[in-house]
Amino acid sequence: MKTTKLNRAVALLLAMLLVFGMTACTSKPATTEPATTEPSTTEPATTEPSTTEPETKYVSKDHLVVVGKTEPASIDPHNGNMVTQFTIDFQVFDRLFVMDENSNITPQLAETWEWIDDTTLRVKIHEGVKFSNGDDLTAEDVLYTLQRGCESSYSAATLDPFDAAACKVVDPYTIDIVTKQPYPGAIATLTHGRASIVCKRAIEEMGDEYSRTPVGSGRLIVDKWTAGDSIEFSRNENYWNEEAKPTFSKLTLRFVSENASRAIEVETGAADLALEIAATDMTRLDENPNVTITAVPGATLNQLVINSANFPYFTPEVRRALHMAINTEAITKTAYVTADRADSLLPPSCWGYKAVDESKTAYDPDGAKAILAAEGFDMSTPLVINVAKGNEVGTAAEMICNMWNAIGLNASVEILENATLTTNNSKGQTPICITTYTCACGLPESMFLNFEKTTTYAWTDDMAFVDALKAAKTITDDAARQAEYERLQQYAWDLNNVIPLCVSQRVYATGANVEGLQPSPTNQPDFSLLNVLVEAN
Amino acid sequence: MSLLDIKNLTIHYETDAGCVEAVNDVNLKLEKGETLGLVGETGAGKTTIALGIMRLVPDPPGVIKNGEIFFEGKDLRTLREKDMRKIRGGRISMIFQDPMTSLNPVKTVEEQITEVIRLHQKLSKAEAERKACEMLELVGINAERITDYPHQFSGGMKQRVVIAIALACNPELLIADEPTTALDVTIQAQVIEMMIKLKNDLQTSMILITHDLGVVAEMCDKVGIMYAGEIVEYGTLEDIFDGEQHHPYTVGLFGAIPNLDVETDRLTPIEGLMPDPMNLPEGCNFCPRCKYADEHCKTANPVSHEVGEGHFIKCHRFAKEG
Amino acid sequence: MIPVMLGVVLVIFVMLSLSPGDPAVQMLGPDATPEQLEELRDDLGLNDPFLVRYVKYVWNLLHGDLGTSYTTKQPVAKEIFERFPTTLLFTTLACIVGAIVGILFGIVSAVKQYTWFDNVSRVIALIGISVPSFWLGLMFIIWFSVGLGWFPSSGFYGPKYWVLPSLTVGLVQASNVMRQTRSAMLDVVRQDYIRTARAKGQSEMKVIFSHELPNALIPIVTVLGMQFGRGMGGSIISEQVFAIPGIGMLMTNAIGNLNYPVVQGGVLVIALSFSIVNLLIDILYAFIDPRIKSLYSGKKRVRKTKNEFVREPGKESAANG
Amino acid sequence: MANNTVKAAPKKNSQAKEVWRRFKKNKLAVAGLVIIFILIIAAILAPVIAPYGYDDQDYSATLIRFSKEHLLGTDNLGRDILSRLLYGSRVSLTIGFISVGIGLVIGGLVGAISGYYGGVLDDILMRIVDIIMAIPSIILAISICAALGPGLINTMIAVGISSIPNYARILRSSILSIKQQEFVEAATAIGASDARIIAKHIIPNSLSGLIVQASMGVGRAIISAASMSFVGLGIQPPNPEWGAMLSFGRTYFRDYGYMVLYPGLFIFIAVLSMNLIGDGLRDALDPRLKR
Amino acid sequence: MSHLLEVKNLKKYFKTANGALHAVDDVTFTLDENETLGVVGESGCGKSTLGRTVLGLHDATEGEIWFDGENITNVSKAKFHELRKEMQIIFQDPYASLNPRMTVGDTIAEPLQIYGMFTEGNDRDVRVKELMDLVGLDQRFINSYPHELDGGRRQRIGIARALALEPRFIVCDEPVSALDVSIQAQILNLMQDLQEKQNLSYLFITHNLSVVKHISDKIMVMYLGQMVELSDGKELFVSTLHPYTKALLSAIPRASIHQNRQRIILKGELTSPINPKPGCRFAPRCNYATPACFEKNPALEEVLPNHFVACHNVKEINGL
Repeated sequence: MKTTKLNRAVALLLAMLLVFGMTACTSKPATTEPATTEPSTTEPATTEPSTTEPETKYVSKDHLVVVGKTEPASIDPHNGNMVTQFTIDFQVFDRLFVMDENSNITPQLAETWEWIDDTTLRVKIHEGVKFSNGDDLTAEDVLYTLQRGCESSYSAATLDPFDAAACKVVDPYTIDIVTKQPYPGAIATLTHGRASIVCKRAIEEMGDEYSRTPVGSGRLIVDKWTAGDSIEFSRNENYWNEEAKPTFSKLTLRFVSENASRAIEVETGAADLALEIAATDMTRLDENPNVTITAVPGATLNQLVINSANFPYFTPEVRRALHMAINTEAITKTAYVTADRADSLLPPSCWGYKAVDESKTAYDPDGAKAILAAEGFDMSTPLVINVAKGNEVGTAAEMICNMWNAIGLNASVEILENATLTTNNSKGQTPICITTYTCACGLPESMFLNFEKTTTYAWTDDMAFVDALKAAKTITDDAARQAEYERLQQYAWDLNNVIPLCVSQRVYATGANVEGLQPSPTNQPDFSLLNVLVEAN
Repeated sequence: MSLLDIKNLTIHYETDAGCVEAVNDVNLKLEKGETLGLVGETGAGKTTIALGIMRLVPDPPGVIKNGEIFFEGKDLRTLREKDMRKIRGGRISMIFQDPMTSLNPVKTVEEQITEVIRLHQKLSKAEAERKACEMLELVGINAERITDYPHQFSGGMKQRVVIAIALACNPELLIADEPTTALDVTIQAQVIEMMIKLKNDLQTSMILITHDLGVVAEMCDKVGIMYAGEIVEYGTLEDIFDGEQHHPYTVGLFGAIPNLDVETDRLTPIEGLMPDPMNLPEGCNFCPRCKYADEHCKTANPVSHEVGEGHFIKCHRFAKEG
Repeated sequence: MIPVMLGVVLVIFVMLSLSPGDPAVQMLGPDATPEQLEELRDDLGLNDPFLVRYVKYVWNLLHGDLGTSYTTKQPVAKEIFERFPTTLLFTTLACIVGAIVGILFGIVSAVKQYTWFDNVSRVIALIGISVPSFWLGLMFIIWFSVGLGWFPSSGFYGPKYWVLPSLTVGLVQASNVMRQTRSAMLDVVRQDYIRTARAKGQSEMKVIFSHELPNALIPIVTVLGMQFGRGMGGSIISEQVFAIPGIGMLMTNAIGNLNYPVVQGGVLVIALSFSIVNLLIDILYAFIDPRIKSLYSGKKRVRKTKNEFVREPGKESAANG
Repeated sequence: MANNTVKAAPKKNSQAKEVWRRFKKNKLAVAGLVIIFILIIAAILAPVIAPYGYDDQDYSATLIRFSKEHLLGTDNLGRDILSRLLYGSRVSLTIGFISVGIGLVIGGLVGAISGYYGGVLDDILMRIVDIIMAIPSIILAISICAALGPGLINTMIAVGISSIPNYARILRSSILSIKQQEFVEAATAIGASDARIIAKHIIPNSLSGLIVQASMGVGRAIISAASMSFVGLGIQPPNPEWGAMLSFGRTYFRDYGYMVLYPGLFIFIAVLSMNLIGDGLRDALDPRLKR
Repeated sequence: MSHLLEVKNLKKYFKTANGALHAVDDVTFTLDENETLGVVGESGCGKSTLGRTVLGLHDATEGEIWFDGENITNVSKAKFHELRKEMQIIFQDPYASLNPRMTVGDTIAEPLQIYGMFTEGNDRDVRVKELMDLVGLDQRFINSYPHELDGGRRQRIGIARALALEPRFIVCDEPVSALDVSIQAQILNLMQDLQEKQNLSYLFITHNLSVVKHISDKIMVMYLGQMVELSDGKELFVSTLHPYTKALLSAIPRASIHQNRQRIILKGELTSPINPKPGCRFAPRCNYATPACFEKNPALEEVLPNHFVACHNVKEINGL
């Protein structure tokens, strides 16, 4: 039957054509000219008006769209352990003090404050500040915030320096905040998300409901939270500080976990601001005239942690050798890309930061091999690097694994569910892992916090160092405190329990005509400052 | 002018495995009101002829090589498909062998009968339904059961419905392909009796395809014995059942059937097997199994010789001397 | 159906309790003290023996209480039913696309067998079932959303957003439906009653749509039922590609965070909808095929599965002469 | 009476040869077989033919689309994608075949028992199969991996278990239909035991449906393993697997489309050829040629 | 002397969703060596079930089966296995009764393998070839598959398989119904030859009266599970007593044109065999039915020598 043979050939040809057609147009790089800004839910972003046109009038856009990566489980500052919630706390609550992007502290609710003794800070707050449910914000609420914060297991560690029981209300708008022992970082700690002032009456009435529909005194109010998709905010009309009120009336924060899709939202004009832009999308967005990329050094340190407390075979010299075998420059450039190589335990934006002397741990694979031989380290012991799911951290683990195997070690990588990883870490069972630690409010103590607790990551067996850390916190004299922290940084670096890799940058992408972006290193930009100019027509 | 006149009809099935010569150079004639019996064993090509007349031979792989089929003077092979559809079910209709699978299981009997009526007669829905009830009563089924589904009927009842469908438009010619083979004896008797009555009442001429000589004796006027795609003997009922001269295959057929009225302790079967339709033997197809076969039979394919008025036999032994 | 549901919950219970992670640590974070962890485990009932937890869960289930989510402390029922309609809509849309495209191509290529159309559509169908749907999703985003800008690349707010996701999953399903329709139609084409219909002088188009299709519907409907079930599961991947707030994403995160109640609730809802769809399919069978309807009505309900019309022993097969 | 001419009886033309003859006629199916054969060879000879090791990182040559040394380009760590795909075929094909094996053996057993013996046993087994079917395969696979931990073996077990219902149902229905055939009753009549009937009469005749499903199953298994990596489980880096490479590449797919294209293409080609073989087998094994 | 086979009041009921199906209801007959008992009746009359129950493929609900003077009703599996050497069966459908995936040689040899007769290797082959010659099957087919052969040859394989264990009694369930007329005649002749050569006795089940007349020594007519008439083969056609047998005989179309006799056309259809009412099951369609027929089951009486009939009014109908 010759016809069927002909039919088969034609069919095969057509099918192959189709397949090649599909593959052909994906391999050529996606066209760089800007995607046609098709009108999505928001008004179209205009392109740069060319000079010859008549002068077009601009007006502020009324409804902004921001795209974030991970959706928090709750917005209540004292309930929930996801870092992304602080981005929203910053908009919805006020704090006594706030820290701007170059980490200098300015008052927010605090009108006047003074240290009446080395452990008591008397703060007088502005009058006439109202919560979104109409209640007045009084010192009572500030006291309640501190007491609740120190009690809840989520925020106890951050607010540990404060002695909640000793704090007392002086008058409806003045409060004495007492620290357990003299603590210079007290005011800085009050700028932390955990210190957002909550409404006492609302919490007592709403209980757990508070974490989904918070009552705060901040510049934005939560209108509607669609689980898994977005949170809609509206402007707090009776915000106490007139000039701080935002130019827009409504803002939608959408959560898109796919990095590429998040970038596309800004590209296609569907969003005005995208948080946490991945390195892979940065170069392309940069070339796009409609999109502006702002990258600032972050406050998050990516570090390799070696557990010597529970795995004694990681002797100091072995740890040093392991450190020497790693080319952190390559890891920074290839795995994290939008990051700067770390040269200390503290990120540059942190108080007391000073680059350490790296002579003892310079990258020298052969030297590392020699040390390991000298230490008689059994090269066949399995070095399992545990990591949670994530492109950058996974790539870094693969690189380190490759570098260690290059000098004869037996390294491997294991990706775990985050629940399993946190459980293993809390029991100290993880031999080696790559994790991140964010510097809160620019305080060095927050970076060294995990050294103090044997249960979490650092697991150092050098107790003398741990005691020194505790002591450093109480030095009130700045110069002495600076010197002590510089010594501790150098010591911790040479300890090699925590091997810093790099400080990842915070990358924001804004659409056309978006002004007022405050690129905060801890991913807490003040949305209310945003202003988007659109053609008034 | 006879109702149906088939001249030199040849139908082959061209499959990947080879060319099956199902029907070779068949000539048949049927007068109005007459019943022609086509007798033969499996693979003799009986059903292919019927499908050829209805032009329902499945196109790949079936092909009508040549021959004309005159029905009421018109050669059906020249008709356009649209006109041919007017004839199917309207002028010529067909009954198939297995009642169990001849009716659409998901449609009611009423739908299946009214369908053919409305295709060929301009009747409203109500009139069609009334005609359908009439037809059911005609074939001996209680009209109340018209809304039942095929699976609610027994084998015999289903065949009656098929007959009702076939005769609904009062066709000129009814082709019945082994109508009672799948039925029990007593049910078969009822159906045969009903078909004879309907044929006479409606003056329908019929082509009855069967392998049971008893059924032929009951219902037919003319008989054609088929073997390997050819008609080896053709004549009236008397010629075939009472005549002296017969084609060897006819003799073999009668010898192979256990006869109720005649005492035989051993049957005389026809030795060997049906020939393979893909490579039919040289000369006469029956030659390998024929007792009287000689050299001539092996080489030349015999022509149909007229041994008596209207009685043809396709065998060299009956060629007229000189 | 009830035993299947209980079985499903049991399987998930076993799986989750086997996993090494500890939900309490995941909830309170690494800084929580052992006492706080222990206290939380108590009031979550995690320390009870396995069987007690299972019985308690089923008991609450009967009272319509799916428990509260560990992470968001919201009632699981609220959280699931906020997002379930999205997944349901997405899967139904995909199934509709799959059904329409699949059945249409299936019929035409069965009717036009041995033609070039039949061969081309069969090859495309083969390609269709060989393509991983998430890869196809990525490709569609590149071409239609970024390249041509016709459709948004993520989100699920309006009809414009539904197009790409349902097309991606729908076309993959269509290939399966097409193959099944084609073989079902080819089975029916060979039946005797189709020859009877043609012998009635019926037109080719009518033979196909009023005789062949109704009889081929049973296997087609079976495949659609299966597709819907698999679609519910498969949505998890496609939801991630198109950032659709369905229960797929909710479930994957919940498993990651060992959020037991949400995982159990989600699986239960998917299993429930799967069984309901199967039930609908069975009811649909009765409408399609009167033989099955007669099995249900009148005589005692004999539940005969679709493909086993067991011949009663002793009933003679019609003795054909 | 019979003429027993002493002609040598034709060689035992076994059933398999018959099937192969029909299978050969289907060009597409043969093409599928050839491609799979090439992939298997590539998998076995990967260390020899792959230009680089699968984990040779070269930070100076990262994210190159095409160059003389790297025909299919390099990934973000400068590793040669072609070599990773060749090594990856080892992992992906093993997952494909072994998990089908698991599903086939367990599913087949369950199907055979419940099909042949019926009754209460049949009901219980079928309910269990319903339960596995009711749980979406991805969720089942993820929870198995979450419970047993990630890795090659657990992925195979997870994918295998979620394919059990498929094989169980197919074998059960074909056994039910064959059980009623007269030649099974004939076998009982000549005194054959249950075991012999199953082994010699029922299984050989119900294999065709299973073989077709198994070949299609390999394709499905490779895709589900890939989807598990997409969700972040499945195979542990650095050993390469097509699905992991595809899911990792998706953050780059805007500018470096080839990172997603090539793994996707390899998966597609492997799965397509398995499906072509499956299609060819269905026609070859099923005497009623339904082209 | 005891008969080869004796069946007393055999009953076989099947459990169905809507009640008990009375397939075989109180059948009694005897069969001696080298004798053929024809069992004839329309579809649904229980003749197939009777054959299979006698053979032990179904368990009898009531009644006894004696073989060679030994009670073999519902025997144990081992005894059943042992009995296969004595009792065998030939099936109707040549296409369905052979395993499509086994060669002709293997199918015939299987019984030998099961009972370990004729050791492996060539003397089992010799035996198989002997059997093929016996049934007129050309030895060149030993390695071919059933689908390569025509209906007639396949039926010969079925017969060879039945003869392999040299049984003394064979149940033939419609052996020729699925064959063409000319092949039918060859198989019937073959079975008659085998009966003489191997001293076999047949239980020959068919719906075709002319075939049963030709081959049977004694004939039993069944209707809806009940025995209606049992007599010598020739005797039955000479003096037909039971109204159903009369109707059955008259319904058969004769292959001759001089048969202008009155035909008895039965009215109505077969009634349902499930939970049948007492009394004669042919009554609803019988022209001679009297009220008694609807109440009491007619008992089997010997109306003429060796001629048994189960009908209340048999004497009145035939004027005896």
